[in-house]
Amino acid sequence: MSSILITILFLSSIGIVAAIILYLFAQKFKVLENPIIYDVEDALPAANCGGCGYPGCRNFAEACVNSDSLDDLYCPVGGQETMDIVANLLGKEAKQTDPRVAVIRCSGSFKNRPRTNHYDGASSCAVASALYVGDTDCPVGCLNMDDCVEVCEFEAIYMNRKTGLPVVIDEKCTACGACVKACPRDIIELRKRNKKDRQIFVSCINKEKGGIATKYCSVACIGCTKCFKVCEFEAIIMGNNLAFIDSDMCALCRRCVPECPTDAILEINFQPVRTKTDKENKTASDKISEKVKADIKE
Amino acid sequence: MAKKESSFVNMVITLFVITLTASIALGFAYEFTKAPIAVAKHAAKMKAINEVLPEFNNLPNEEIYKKAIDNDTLYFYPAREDNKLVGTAIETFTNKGFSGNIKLMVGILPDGSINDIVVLEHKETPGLGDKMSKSKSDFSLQFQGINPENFDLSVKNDGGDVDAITASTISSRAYCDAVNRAYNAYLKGGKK
Amino acid sequence: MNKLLTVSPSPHIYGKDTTPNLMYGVIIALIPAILASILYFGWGSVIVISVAVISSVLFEFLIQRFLLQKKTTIQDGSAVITGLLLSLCLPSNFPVSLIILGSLFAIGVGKLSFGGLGNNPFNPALVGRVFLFISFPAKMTSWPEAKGFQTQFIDASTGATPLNIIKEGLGKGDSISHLMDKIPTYQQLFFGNMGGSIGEVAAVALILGLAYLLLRKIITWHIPVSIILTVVIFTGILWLVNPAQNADPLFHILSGGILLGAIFMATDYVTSPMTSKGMILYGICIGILTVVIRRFGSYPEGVQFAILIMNGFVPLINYYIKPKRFGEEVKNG
Amino acid sequence: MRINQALKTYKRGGIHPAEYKLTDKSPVQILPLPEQVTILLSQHIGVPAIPVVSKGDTVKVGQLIGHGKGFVSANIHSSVSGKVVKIDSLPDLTGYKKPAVVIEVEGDEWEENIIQSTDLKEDITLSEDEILEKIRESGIVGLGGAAFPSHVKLILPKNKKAEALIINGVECEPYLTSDHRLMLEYGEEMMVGIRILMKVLNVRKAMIGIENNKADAIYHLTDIASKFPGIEVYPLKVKYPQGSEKQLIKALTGREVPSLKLPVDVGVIVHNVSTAYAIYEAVQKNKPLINRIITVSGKSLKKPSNFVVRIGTPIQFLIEAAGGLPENTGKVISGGLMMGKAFNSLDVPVIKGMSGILVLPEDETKRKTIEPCIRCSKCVTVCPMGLEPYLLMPLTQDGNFYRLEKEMVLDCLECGSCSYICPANRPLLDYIRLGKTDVNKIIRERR
Amino acid sequence: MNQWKNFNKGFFRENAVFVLYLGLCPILGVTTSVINGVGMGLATTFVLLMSNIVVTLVKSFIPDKVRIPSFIVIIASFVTIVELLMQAYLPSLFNELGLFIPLIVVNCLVLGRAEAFASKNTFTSSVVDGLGMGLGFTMALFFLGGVREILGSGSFLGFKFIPGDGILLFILAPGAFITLGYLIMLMNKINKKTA
Repeated sequence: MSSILITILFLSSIGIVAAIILYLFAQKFKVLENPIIYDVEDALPAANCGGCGYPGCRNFAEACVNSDSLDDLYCPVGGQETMDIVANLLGKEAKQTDPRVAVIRCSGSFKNRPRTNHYDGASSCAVASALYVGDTDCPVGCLNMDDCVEVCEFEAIYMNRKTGLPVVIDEKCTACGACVKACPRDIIELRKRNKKDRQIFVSCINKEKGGIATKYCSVACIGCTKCFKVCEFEAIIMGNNLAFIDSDMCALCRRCVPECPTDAILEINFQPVRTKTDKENKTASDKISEKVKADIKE
Repeated sequence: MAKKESSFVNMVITLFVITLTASIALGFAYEFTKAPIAVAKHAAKMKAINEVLPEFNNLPNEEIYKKAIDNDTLYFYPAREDNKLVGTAIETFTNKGFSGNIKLMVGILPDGSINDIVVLEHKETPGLGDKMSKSKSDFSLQFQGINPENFDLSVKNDGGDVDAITASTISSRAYCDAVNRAYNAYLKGGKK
Repeated sequence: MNKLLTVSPSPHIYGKDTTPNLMYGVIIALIPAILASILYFGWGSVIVISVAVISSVLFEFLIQRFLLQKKTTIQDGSAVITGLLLSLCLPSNFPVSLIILGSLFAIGVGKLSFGGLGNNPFNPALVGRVFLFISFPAKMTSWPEAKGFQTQFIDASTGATPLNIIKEGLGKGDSISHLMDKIPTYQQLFFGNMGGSIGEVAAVALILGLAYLLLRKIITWHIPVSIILTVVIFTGILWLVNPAQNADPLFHILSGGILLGAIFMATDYVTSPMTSKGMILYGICIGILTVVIRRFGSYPEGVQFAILIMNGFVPLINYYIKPKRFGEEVKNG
Repeated sequence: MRINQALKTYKRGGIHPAEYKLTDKSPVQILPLPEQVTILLSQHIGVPAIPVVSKGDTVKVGQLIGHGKGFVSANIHSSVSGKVVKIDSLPDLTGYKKPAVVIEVEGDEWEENIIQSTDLKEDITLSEDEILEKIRESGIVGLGGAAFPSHVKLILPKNKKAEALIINGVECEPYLTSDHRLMLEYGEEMMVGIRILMKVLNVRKAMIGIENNKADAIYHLTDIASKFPGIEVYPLKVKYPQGSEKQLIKALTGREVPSLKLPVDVGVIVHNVSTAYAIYEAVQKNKPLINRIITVSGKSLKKPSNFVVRIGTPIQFLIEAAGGLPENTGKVISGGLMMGKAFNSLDVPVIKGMSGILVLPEDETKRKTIEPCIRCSKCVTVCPMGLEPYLLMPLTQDGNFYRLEKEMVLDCLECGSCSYICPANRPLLDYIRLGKTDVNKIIRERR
Repeated sequence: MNQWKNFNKGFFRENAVFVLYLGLCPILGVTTSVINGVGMGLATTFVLLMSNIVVTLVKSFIPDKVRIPSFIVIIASFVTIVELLMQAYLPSLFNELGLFIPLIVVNCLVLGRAEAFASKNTFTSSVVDGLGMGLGFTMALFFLGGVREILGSGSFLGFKFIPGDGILLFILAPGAFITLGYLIMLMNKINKKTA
C-alpha cells in the first residue's frame, strides 16, 4: 500500500507546484494578441486565395479585427454569409454586398476573329501581350493561352479549345478576382450575380471605331448606341466607341440584345436561344456545366 | 458551457484534483499488476533456462548466484537432476551489438561445453542481426555441443571458428563476445 | 499573302544541344567501361547490363503510360543511363530478378515518384544501387574475380575487393604494407584486373569516358576534378601522418567506385549544383565524405553514400551559392 | 581573313551562334523612294514626339514633323518630300497602334540648309553647346537598336566625368552587316563623327571595338585612324553578346558597370558606329536623321543586300527590293536573330532603330517542344551577367517578385543566350522578360 | 451531428496517419510486422478513447491555463495503465513494443484530439471521435505493418510464404518512410475520387 501513498503524494505535489508556476507565468506573460482573431479566422473559408487583397485568411482576419469598420473588407469566397458571421463576432456592421461572378468580355472565337499571324512563343498571355498585339489584329481581345485558367484556385474556368475562349463555370466561381488580375487584357469582369446566374453583358472591350473594329472581329462592339437608346434602366453607358452594361443597374429585360447589329451583347442562362453567337457560346457552356455536374455526382 | 476562469485557486485545485485522481488510479493499477508482471517475467526466464539446459528437477532461480565481471553482473542458474549438477544457465550480455545491448542465456554443461544458447533481448536490425535468434536462422546452432577450450569463439574474419551471419559481422562478433564472457566467468569461479 | 507569319519572342535561333543528345553523349562515354566489364567478367556482365537497361526503360514506359497516364519519355535516353549506371555498380553474378527489382526501385521510386526527369532530388541509379545494397547485403558484397572473358554467368570463385581487403585487414590490426601484398598491383588496378562491381574496375576506361564528356562539353571539369583532388589530398594527409594505417592516395583513387562515381554519377545534371562554385563545393564534400566513410565508417566503400548525401544538399547549395554577378567587382581608376 | 593576336574580350558567359554574314561583301545601295512613307512619332525610348504638321501640309525632306518634348525624347523629321495625307494611330511592329504621320511622296525636295554633297568636312567649327543642340534638333538616337536619344547620353550628370569614348562596331548578331559596311564605306565620316563626340564629351581617348570577323573593317579603320589623334581600333574575339554596352566596356577597359548603374559611372560613354556617322551628318551637313543603312538578309532571299533606306519606308518595299518574299517564309525579323523582334505583318514602316530585316524559312522558325528542365546549368554558364535563368523563369511563373528582384533579374540584358543554349527548349527569356517588367512595375509602385 | 459521419471522419476522411500525419514516430518504429502494428494501434485506441472520455467529462472544470498539463496527466495515466496491463498479460507483445508504449503519451494524435475535439464537443461525439480516430490509426498501422512484413520478410502475420530473405530495406526505417509515402499517395488518390 505504501507505493500507492508515495505515488499520490508525489504526483499531487507535482500538480500543485506546476499549477503555481503556471499561474505565475500566466500573470507575467499575458497574451497580447486579441484571441478573437482566431475565431474570425475560423469563420473564414481558409482558401488563402488572396481575393480579399490580403496575402492569406489570417491576415484578413487581423485586418477585420483591427479596423474600425468592415466597409472596405470583403471575403469574395465566403461571400455575404461569411462577412455577416465575422461582423457578428466583432459586433460590427458588415457592408451589404451582392455576390458576384466573373464573365469573359470577349467573343472573339476562332470563327469570329480571323488570325493574322501565328504565335510561337511561351504559352502565356502575359508574355504574348507584352511582346505584341496577338494572333489577331484586335489589340484587346482574348489571347487564349490559359493564364486565367491556371490562376483559378477553384477550377472555375476552363478553355474551350474549339472557340479559343475561356468559359466560366458559374457554380464554382467565387469571384475572388484572381483571373481579373491575371488577364493582361482586362477582359474579365466581376459582375453582379443574378437569379439563375443570368447575365447580360457587352462581350467586347474594343475601343476602336466601328469600321476598324469589325475588321478585326465580326462580333465587336461598334459603339452604334442602339442598345443605349433602347435601355429603360440607364444601365448602358457609352464611351470610347464602346457600350458597357452596368450589372447593378441592369434589369435583365433583354431588350438590348436583339438590337445589337454585331451580336456583341451576350445573354447567358436565358431560356430560348436567339442569335448565332449566343448559340455557340451557350451550348458549349451548357455542355460543360452538365459534364461538371456529372463529374460531381460520380 | 462557461469555462472556469484561470484564477490561482482554480488552477491549483484543478491540477491537484486531477493529479490526485490520476495517482490513485495509477497506484492501484500498479498494485494490481505487480504480481502478474512478476509471474510473466519469471515464466520467461524459466522458459529460457529450460531451453538451454538438459532435464533437471530443481528450481535454478532459487539457487541463483552472481558474479561481477566487466563492471556488471552475470547471473548463474545451476540446474540439478536429483541434486547432481547437470548444467548451469548463465545470463550474459554484451554491449558491442550493432544497436545496443544483447542479452543471452547460455547453458553450459559441467564438462565446460555449451549445450544451447537463447537470445533474451536484443535490438539488432531485423533481417540482419536478428538472425542470431534460433527462430530466424541456423547461426546459433553451430554453438551447440562445442567446447570453447578447443573452439575459438570469434568469427572467421577475425581468425576464429565461428561462421558469421552473412553481412552482419558486427552482430555475430557481439554474440561471440557475450558467449565468451559467460564462458570466462564460468571458468573463473562460476563453476560450482 | 495567305500564309501567316510566325511571331515569337527573341531569340530566333537555337543551339544544337537537345536533351536526348546530351543523354546519348553520356551513353557513348560509358561504352569503354561497358567493354572493359565484358572483357573482365564476360557473360555475367552482358546479362547484368542488358537486364538492367531493358528493365529500366520498360518500367519507365509502363509506369508513365499506364500508372501516371502521361506522355512517355523513354526516347530521351535518361532511363537508359539510369539502367546502365545501376548495372555498372553491381557484381557480375547478381541475380536477374534482383536487378529487375533494383531497376523498378530506381525508376519508380528514385525518379518517377518525384515527377520524372528533372525533378528527382537523388540520382535514380544510386537510389537503386543503395536500395539493393541495403536490402540484399549478402549478394551485393560477393564479388566475382576478374578473370578475363568467361561464359558462365554465376562464378563460384568470389573474392574481396581491394578495399574490402584493406578494411578487414586494418580491422584485424594488420599494417598497410603487409596488406598491400595481397592486393593487385597498381598496373592491375589501373586496367581493372581486380574484384569489384562490373563498371568500376577499369580506371582507364572511365578516364576515356571522362575525356569524351569533357571534349563534347557535356559536363564541366569542376565536379570530377574536385572530387578526385579532394580524395587525393585527404587520403594523402592521412597517409603521411600514419602510413601504417592508411593506404596511399593512388590506391584510393584506383580502387572502388571513386572514378565511376566522380565521372558519371556525381555529374548527373539533375542532382548536381548549377554554378561552378557550387559544383566545386559539392565535389569537395563528396570527396571528404567518401574518405571518411572508407576510413572511419563501417563500410569499405562510401562513394555512393557520399554522392547521395550531397544530392540532398544540392538545393541548399543552389540557394546560397550564386554565380559571380556581372558588376560585382568594381575596378577603381 | 582573321587577325591573329591576343584579342580582347569579356570573360563571363557568352555563346557562338553561327555567323551567316551573307552581305558583308555587298556594298550599300541607295533604295529608290517608295510612294508613301509612314513615319511613326515614337521611334525612340521616351516620350513620343508631338506632330507639328497637319493633314494636307506639304513637307520637304528634313523638315521637322514631330517635336520631341521633354528631356528624354527626340525630334522626328520628314524623310521625303510630299503631302501629309494622314495623321493617325497606326500599328508599329508589335501590332499595337502608335501615332504616325503618313506622307505621300512627291519628288525629292530637300530643306535648303542641308548640304547634300558627299565631300568630307573635317573641321569642327561649332562649340560644344552648339553641337549638342544640333544633335538634339536632328533627332539622333542610338542606332544600334535601343534607339535611346543620343543628346541625353551626351549630357553627363554633374558630378560625373567621362574618361573615354567607346565606339561600338562589334555587330555580334548573325546576318547583320550594316555597321560593317558603314565602317568600310563611310569610315572617314564616322571618324569625324567620333571627333565631334570626343569634343562634346571632352575626352582625349576613343576606342573602336570591332570583332575580328570583320578584318577588312579593322584594317581600313586602323589605317585612317592614324589621321585622327586619340582614336584607336581594337580587334575583339568573336563572341555574342559583345555588342552589349556592359560587355563591350568590360572587354575594352576591364571595368564592370555595377548593377543598375550607367557606363558613365565607370567613366566611359558608348556610342554605335552608325550613331557616330549620323552625328557627323547632323553636325557637319545639317542633315537630320532621315535615313539609315539596313541589312536585308536571309538564306532564302534572292538578293540579300545592304540598303540606305529612308525612315518610314514600308518593310514590304524593302523586301521587294531584295528579291521578294520567298514562298516558304515563316518569320520576318526586325534586327538580329538573337535580340530582334518578329513582324506580325509587313505593312510596318522602317524606324530609326532598325538595323536589319531578316527573312527566315518556315522550317527554321518552329520552336521545339518544351521539355522539363534537366538542370544542366548551361544557361547559368552562358549568361554574360552571371544570372541564373533556370531559376528566374519559374520565379516569374510563380509571381515571386521579391525573390526575382533579389536574384537581380533587372540586370538581364535580354541577349537570349540562355534560350539559345537550353537543350530542353525552354522559353527562358520569354518569362524573364515578363519578370523584368513586373519587377519594374513593383519598384515603381514602391516609390 | 451525424455520428456515423463523425466516425468516418476519424476513420477515413481525416485519418490520423494518412491525412493528418500525426503520431508518425511510433508508427515508423513499430510497424515491422502486422502484429506489432495492430498491437500498437489498439493500445493507442484504448488510450485515445479513455482520454477523450475523461477530457470531455471534465472539460468544463478545467481553467484554460492548465488545460494542457491536465490533459497530459490524464493521458499519461492511461498510458501507464496500458503499459502495466500489457506487461502483465501480454508479455511477448510488450517485449516487441516496450519502448514505444510510453511514447503514446507524446503521440500528438492523442493530445491533439483531446485538445481539438474532446474539449469542445459532447460526450457521445467524443467517444465516437476517439473510436474513429483510434481505429483509423489502427487500420493505418495494419496496412503499413502488412506491406512492410510482406515485402520485408516475405510473411504475413508471422506465416512465411516466400522462402528466403525479404527485401531488407522495408524492415528498416527508410522502408517505413517509403511505404508510408506510397500509402499516403494511394489514400490521396482514393480521397480525391470519392470527394
